[in-house]
Amino acid sequence: MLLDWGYVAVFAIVGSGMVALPLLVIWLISPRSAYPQKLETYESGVPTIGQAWSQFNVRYYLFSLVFVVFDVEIIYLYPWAVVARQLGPFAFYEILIFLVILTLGLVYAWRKGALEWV
Amino acid sequence: MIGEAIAFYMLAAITLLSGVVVVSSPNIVHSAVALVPAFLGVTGIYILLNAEFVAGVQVLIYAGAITVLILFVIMLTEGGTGLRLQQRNEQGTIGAVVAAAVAALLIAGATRTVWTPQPGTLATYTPGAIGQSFLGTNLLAFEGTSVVLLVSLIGAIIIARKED
Amino acid sequence: MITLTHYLVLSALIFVLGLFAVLTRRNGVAILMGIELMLNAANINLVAFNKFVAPGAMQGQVFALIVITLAACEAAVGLALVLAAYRGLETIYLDEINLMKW
Amino acid sequence: MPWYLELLRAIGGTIVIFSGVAIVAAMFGVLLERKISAWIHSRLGPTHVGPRGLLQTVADTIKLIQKENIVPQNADYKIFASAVLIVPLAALLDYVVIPFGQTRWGPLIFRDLNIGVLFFAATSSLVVVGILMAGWGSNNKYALLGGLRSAAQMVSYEIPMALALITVAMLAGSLSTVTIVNAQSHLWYIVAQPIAFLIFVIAATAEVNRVPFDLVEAESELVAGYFSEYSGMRFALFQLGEYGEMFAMAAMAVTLFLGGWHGPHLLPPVLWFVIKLYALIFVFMWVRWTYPRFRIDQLLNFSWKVLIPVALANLVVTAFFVMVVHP
Repeated sequence: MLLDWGYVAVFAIVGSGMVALPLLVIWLISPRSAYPQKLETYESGVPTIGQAWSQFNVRYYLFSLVFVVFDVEIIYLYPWAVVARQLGPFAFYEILIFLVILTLGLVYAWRKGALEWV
Repeated sequence: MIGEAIAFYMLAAITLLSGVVVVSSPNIVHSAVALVPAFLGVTGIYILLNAEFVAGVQVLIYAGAITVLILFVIMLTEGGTGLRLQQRNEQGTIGAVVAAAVAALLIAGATRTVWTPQPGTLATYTPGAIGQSFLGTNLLAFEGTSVVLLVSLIGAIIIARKED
Repeated sequence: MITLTHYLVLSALIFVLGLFAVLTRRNGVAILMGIELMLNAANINLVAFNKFVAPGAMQGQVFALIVITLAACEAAVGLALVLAAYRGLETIYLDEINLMKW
Repeated sequence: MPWYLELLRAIGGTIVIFSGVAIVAAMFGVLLERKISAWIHSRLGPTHVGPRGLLQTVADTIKLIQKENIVPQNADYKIFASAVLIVPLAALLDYVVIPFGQTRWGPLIFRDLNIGVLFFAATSSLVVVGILMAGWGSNNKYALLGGLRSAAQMVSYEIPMALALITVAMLAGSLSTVTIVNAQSHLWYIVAQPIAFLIFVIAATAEVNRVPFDLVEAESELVAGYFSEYSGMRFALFQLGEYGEMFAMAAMAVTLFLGGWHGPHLLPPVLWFVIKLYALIFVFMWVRWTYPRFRIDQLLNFSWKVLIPVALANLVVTAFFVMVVHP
């Protein structure tokens, strides 16, 4: 099993090298002629106003919040799924309770308008 | 064996170095981004410990979900506008002393205790073993987590929503 | 040869990094990041004990999964609190949130 | 096998997969897209470089190599530069668990991991972090807005996609992709699970930000979305990430639902895999040039209020059949 992951580690390390290689090549050969107007932030051709790093709307947070909770729910379904066949009917009702409780969360988020883009 | 040692020290170095960036970077976004290699290093540690499934979950939840949540909140609150504010409170020295003391205590405890291993072998197929465990012995904890998730979802929505 | 002690020392160091962040950071989000690091350290311990001390059991990994779940819940609720504080008090620096202090 | 042979094998496999994806997915994929769009628009598409324009993307790549790499003055250089590495790497890590075919010595796969399907879900979720970094690091309003939109969209569609993956994993009783393909030697899962297949394909389209879910790169609103500020080779690497991810999603759909390398014995297994892969890619491109774009509220509603409830119901019904009716 560790051998499998050794392969994955080699893939990640060699892969980062292969992604970085073209960047190195262009760092060596690409032309450089920077002047202030070129280094400005692109804003459809008009002079840039202020920074982009400002405050955004909270609605993005509500979606990622519901996402995190459901993502965590899903990790419990993976180990259940692989043994589902061996477990038999009783485990089905166990998992049904689990899913129903979490569906209540989805229903709550829906009714409270956390899933509305306003 | 040698390979395991090399992997362990590399992963430990990655985790600790990015942990130091998380803790010390004056730029909050850099801290949040440095969490990703720290979490991935811990993932590698899990794999060395034969906990494949936990490793997968670590990437999915920590690196893929919690980091995104943290980045969202940074962008929704101060974004880059707080870059030049002081990030550290006046407890820097005393915090370092406390942290060093706790570290000394934990390391002393870990190195001096003799752990006696129990007989048995690790499960070869972790997802299956964990599934068996969740729907058998640990059923109550399994159903309990669903309630915890529901409650935290409701609580977080109530707190984060605009009052109207 | 990597033994249990190696993993315990590593996890102690990660834990201490998180603790230092919690003690000294002013930014609420940074404090939550410190807590995440501490929870990760705890998870390393759980999984390491599972492998080295009780290899026949599954409890260590199961507990690690539950800790990951709680970490996600904690992040969701904690960050919601940070957002609410930002909306009400216009700061996420916790030492400036001192309305209830005297 | 001695360890250095294993190491050489791993390095060789990595190089083959990376160059394969770069050439087949990114370079040929872009050409295919331009040709198909031209065909749908009744145009000719690129014709000048090489026979029938076949070398167009090669020329484009050479052009991009010569371009200057511009880093905007206001950008956060560290994050701006590292986002370029994360996005293609996370997309290419998906290929570790994709079985391309069957040979005499076993399945043709980089490594058959025990948690294959979970590995796929985990690595593709890393792309979101890269995109947020690109958006924030550029310090450009279009890029940041595109990055935030993209992240909100991708996380929303990760859930139905994972539910579809789990449904298949339950039928096969394993998370390993090779086992899943082998379980389909008699019956492809698209027959048993048409709803899960539809959910997977829709979610995959949204995950790779393609029309009708492309408001991340809605040219008329957000220029080029999160990679507005990237130029030259960095831009090319984002394209590699995007097309690599699209081919990975299509390959995963083939693996999970279309029987992977299985097919009548007229053709070798690898060829069957490639045929199915390109059929699915053609569908993606066909959809792209046929449908208009969703609005963002429609897009998020569709995931949370249609796909997730349907996927959950599908999962429960499948579980009922697997666990209660035919235990």
